[in-house]
Amino acid sequence: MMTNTSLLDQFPLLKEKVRGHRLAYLDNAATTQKPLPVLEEMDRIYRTLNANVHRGVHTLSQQATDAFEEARAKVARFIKASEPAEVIFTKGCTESINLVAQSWGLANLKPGDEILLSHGEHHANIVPWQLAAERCGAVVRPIPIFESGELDLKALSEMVSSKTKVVGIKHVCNALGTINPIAEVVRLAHSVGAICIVDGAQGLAHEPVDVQAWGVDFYAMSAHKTYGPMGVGALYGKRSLLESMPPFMGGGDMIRTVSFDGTTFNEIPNKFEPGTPNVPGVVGFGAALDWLAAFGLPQATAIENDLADRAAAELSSLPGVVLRGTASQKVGIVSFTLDSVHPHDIGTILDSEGVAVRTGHHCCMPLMRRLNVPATVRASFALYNQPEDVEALIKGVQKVQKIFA
Amino acid sequence: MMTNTSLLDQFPLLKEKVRGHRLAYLDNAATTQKPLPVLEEMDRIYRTLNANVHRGVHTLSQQATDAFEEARAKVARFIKASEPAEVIFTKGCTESINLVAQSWGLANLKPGDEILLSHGEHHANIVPWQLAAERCGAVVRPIPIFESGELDLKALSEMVSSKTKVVGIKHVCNALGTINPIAEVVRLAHSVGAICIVDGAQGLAHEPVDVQAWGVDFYAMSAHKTYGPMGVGALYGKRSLLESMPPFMGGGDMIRTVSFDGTTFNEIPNKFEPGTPNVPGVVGFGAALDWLAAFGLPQATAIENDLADRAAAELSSLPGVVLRGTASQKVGIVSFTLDSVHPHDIGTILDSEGVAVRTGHHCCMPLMRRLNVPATVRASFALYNQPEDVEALIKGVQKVQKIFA
Amino acid sequence: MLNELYQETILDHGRKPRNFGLLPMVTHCAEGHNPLCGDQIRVHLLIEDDTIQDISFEGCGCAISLASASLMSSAIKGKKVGEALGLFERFHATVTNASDEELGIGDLDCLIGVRDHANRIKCATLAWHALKVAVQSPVTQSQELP
Amino acid sequence: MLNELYQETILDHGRKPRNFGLLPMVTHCAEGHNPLCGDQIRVHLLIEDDTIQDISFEGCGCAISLASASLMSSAIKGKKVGEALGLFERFHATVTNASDEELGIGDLDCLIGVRDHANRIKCATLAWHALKVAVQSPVTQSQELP
Ligand SMILES: Cc1ncc(COP(=O)(O)O)c(C=O)c1O
Ligand SMILES: Cc1ncc(COP(=O)(O)O)c(C=O)c1O
Repeated sequence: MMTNTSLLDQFPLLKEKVRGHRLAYLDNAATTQKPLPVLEEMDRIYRTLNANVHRGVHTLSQQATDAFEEARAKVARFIKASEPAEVIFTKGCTESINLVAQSWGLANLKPGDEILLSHGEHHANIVPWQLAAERCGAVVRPIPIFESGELDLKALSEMVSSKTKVVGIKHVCNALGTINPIAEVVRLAHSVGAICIVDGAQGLAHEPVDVQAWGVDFYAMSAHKTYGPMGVGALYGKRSLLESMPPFMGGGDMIRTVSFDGTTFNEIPNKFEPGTPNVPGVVGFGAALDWLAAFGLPQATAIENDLADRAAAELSSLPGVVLRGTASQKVGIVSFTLDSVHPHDIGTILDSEGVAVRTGHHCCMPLMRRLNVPATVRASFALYNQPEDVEALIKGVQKVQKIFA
Repeated sequence: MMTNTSLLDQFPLLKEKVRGHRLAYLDNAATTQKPLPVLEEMDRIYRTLNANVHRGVHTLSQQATDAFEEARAKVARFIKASEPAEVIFTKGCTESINLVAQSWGLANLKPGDEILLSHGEHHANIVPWQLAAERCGAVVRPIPIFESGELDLKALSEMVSSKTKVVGIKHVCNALGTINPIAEVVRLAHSVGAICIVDGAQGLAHEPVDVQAWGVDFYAMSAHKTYGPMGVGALYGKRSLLESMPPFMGGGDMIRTVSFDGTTFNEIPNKFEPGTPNVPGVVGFGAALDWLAAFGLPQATAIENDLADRAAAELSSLPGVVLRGTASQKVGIVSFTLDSVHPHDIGTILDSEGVAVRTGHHCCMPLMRRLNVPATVRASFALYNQPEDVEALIKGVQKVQKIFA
Repeated sequence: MLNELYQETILDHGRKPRNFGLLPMVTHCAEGHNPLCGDQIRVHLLIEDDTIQDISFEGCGCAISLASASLMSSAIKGKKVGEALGLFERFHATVTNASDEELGIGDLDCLIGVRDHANRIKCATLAWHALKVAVQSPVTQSQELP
Repeated sequence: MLNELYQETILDHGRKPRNFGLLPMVTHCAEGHNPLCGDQIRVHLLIEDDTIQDISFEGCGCAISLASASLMSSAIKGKKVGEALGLFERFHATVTNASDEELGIGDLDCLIGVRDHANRIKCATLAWHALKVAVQSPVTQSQELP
């Protein structure tokens, strides 16, 4: 296995103690820690060129605008979009998906239209569509998944029809780690003229993204799950779609002219970015992608998968542990339950040992119901995790077993 | 005049040189600089308790949640809301207003209903209402203002009727500095059963806010105009209204239960805060309000008004200068035009002297048309500005006059 | 710290909750729900003469919420409604650190350890919240047999 | 730096723009708009034999955009359409720093100073953008007399 110990200097929090123990931060799917270069870049923006963008004639404003637009180009390159204007900055993946559901959705959905979402979707890719469907008389239907967490592609191929208008799928499952076959899903969606929206919240930091090769129509992202700051996300959309869509929110910068008799809108991406954007956050997002690319996505994945594999192997040898999500294509996420001990109790006991995991439904209630569990314990790995983190996790679970013996 | 020179140590950017000159930052209405205590507080969050909120069973997540909710309480106290749950965090004032227009608006507006907005509103408090009105068949009508920038209260009292559903007004005008008579506007709105939404973007940092005393229904804010970070804002709403409103965006945390058969929503404020929030940003917002309160709002206003008064007096003694916005109640904003020189050219020449001002329509195109100017030059003051900034402004305008003589 | 939370009493009540199941006769009932961990607790009451003559609960949840429901049911059976609600107030104050008072009622004190786990306070109070709603929610005949 | 931008030639063209107003005969026309400063420039063309026989512009704007429109109109009057568009490409490359070439055409070079003011490049190219749209926008009789 490759070593990444020297990295820890870039993550001050990972050296802190929690409840008297070395912190084993295994809640990376909730949010990753941010490396110092990203924090320092944001601080630099605030300290040396803090200004509003686009609207200013003065030097600071121009510098801020340049930094902001450079970050847009970085995101576009990272996901292989054909041009920066196809990247809209938002406050997070959730807003990105809501933008599509409300702007594209309300303009295009008609009574009887179908929105197909995988049964495993995060609430962020279910609820916005339910809200839009309710307004338009469209219907939301789940695409079946297997117990392993894998999508039932055959079922999807039988579900798609001329009624299908949207197919929604997450790139990577936050609860189980499954990597979904995006290219195939896009192909099936397009075969009936539907759009395909991919929830990339868990994909960006762990899997290569190529929106053009896949032909995906929308790809939604969060910076904070990709070593970047909180409060920033992005939406990739194909130019032709974005251009055809009405604005989502109204305000400054998204307009060309405003009068009480009528208003005309700006071009993309500005049409979808009203108001003062989060300049340091967006620049921090760009810095995080640079940092990740410099580390190397394949290296990161190798580290994460290795640790997750070890954890899975050791956990499954413990009595009563059931691993949840056993797809063949997975990122470094290990979800499990323990016979007769509620995940929440496991979480508290692990916390008391310095092990930070997530327990609960992971914002995937329909998936939990599909798996017939109220909740799971999830350990999710990032490129800075260490073998000691796995050891602490295993020791913690053994302690749970002792307490509840 | 009180002195505030020692403050400058807290604002590193104000000591930088721009185009070889000392920076005179007079674009504070666009965004203020952020004091070091605010930057350091955000950095502290990232370095010591970076975690997702609300959903975590582990210690870091709990600490992050506590810090986040404490900031909510700070905002509530600052604007004198009756409880923290009436404060919804958004990405900025623009999103806050869109939330109201789309959630309250689409649920309550009917064909023929009237939305009355002051002729001076920022696009952020016009366009969202136009978008909502178009969907609902409602009508947006401008409330006349005087050449001075003051609202024509008499006209408003004659316009309100049983058709009026919304009255929108900015607390303080970003283009001219006018302080609007909020209590009176609320009274007129309520007299016909309409709600009153106040755009507080320019109010929060300069004028005392008392949402309960005014009885205002919604008050929208941006942190970045109040010495806080970019990418964060808030919406105050009365509990009864917020509770009656459908969600704006869907996703994690805003739900109680999700299934493909139907979804139930969480209580306020969570109902309106789907997805991972900007924890460090929100905490930074709270820190900025603490910092401002410690400095003292009356002290801040005294400094700003004194500088603005000097600037206005000196400018108006220059040939060809016309001051725009001459209301009796004003914050420290000076807007002006110069006979036969376009504001954009003035801005470029001032920039070359290190003076950062805003030139343009200030996202108030209807107001510009009302004043019959294409644009103005705006110098907006903050509590850290110095007499030298006024001197640089005046010298710069004199230089413009020499070049264009 | 942790040992204080997962004590034998709690583990025991969590494993073998008292008063679990349905009641032959119910006058009041309500459900509490904690979306964070998916806990769901339904409290059934038989209130006569302003007194909780009988109580039971159903549901699923973590050890803390089940133990708390079990401990609550044992503590308030036979008490006046007002007394039971007063006890909730004291219990709430204690687990949220608002009060230092020991409760001295049944085994309720063994839940005090939840203080150090702010994110578990909802678990420890879920059944109590359901109780509070239940005493104001008389059931009609049709609701009794759903 | 600044002196390079606000030179006498620019100030002169800004104050007294050449070819300002309407034309007796127009074959093509289009409008450019810069929302940042509210500049609005309408370019009128008389194109015959693929040649810009006559040109005028109207509008309001800052000194840079007016001077640029005026300088453009002087530079391209009498030129082939293709030549004029080629000139725009070279002009654009020069003011955006993509090229170091001097243009050597009329007084166009005096706008080079805009390089150091990235936020003014739109002003300096507004009329040119309108020109580019105009050559593809033939006017009908009814459009001629609005
Ligand atoms: C009066 C007014 N309203 C609304 C806004 C929009 O605020 P933001 O851009 O922070 O969303 C601004 C700032 O540009 C403003 O000055
Ligand atoms: C798969 C998935 N989709 C969407 C989201 C929502 O992202 P955010 O909370 O950053 O908006 C998350 C994160 O919780 C996620 O894991």
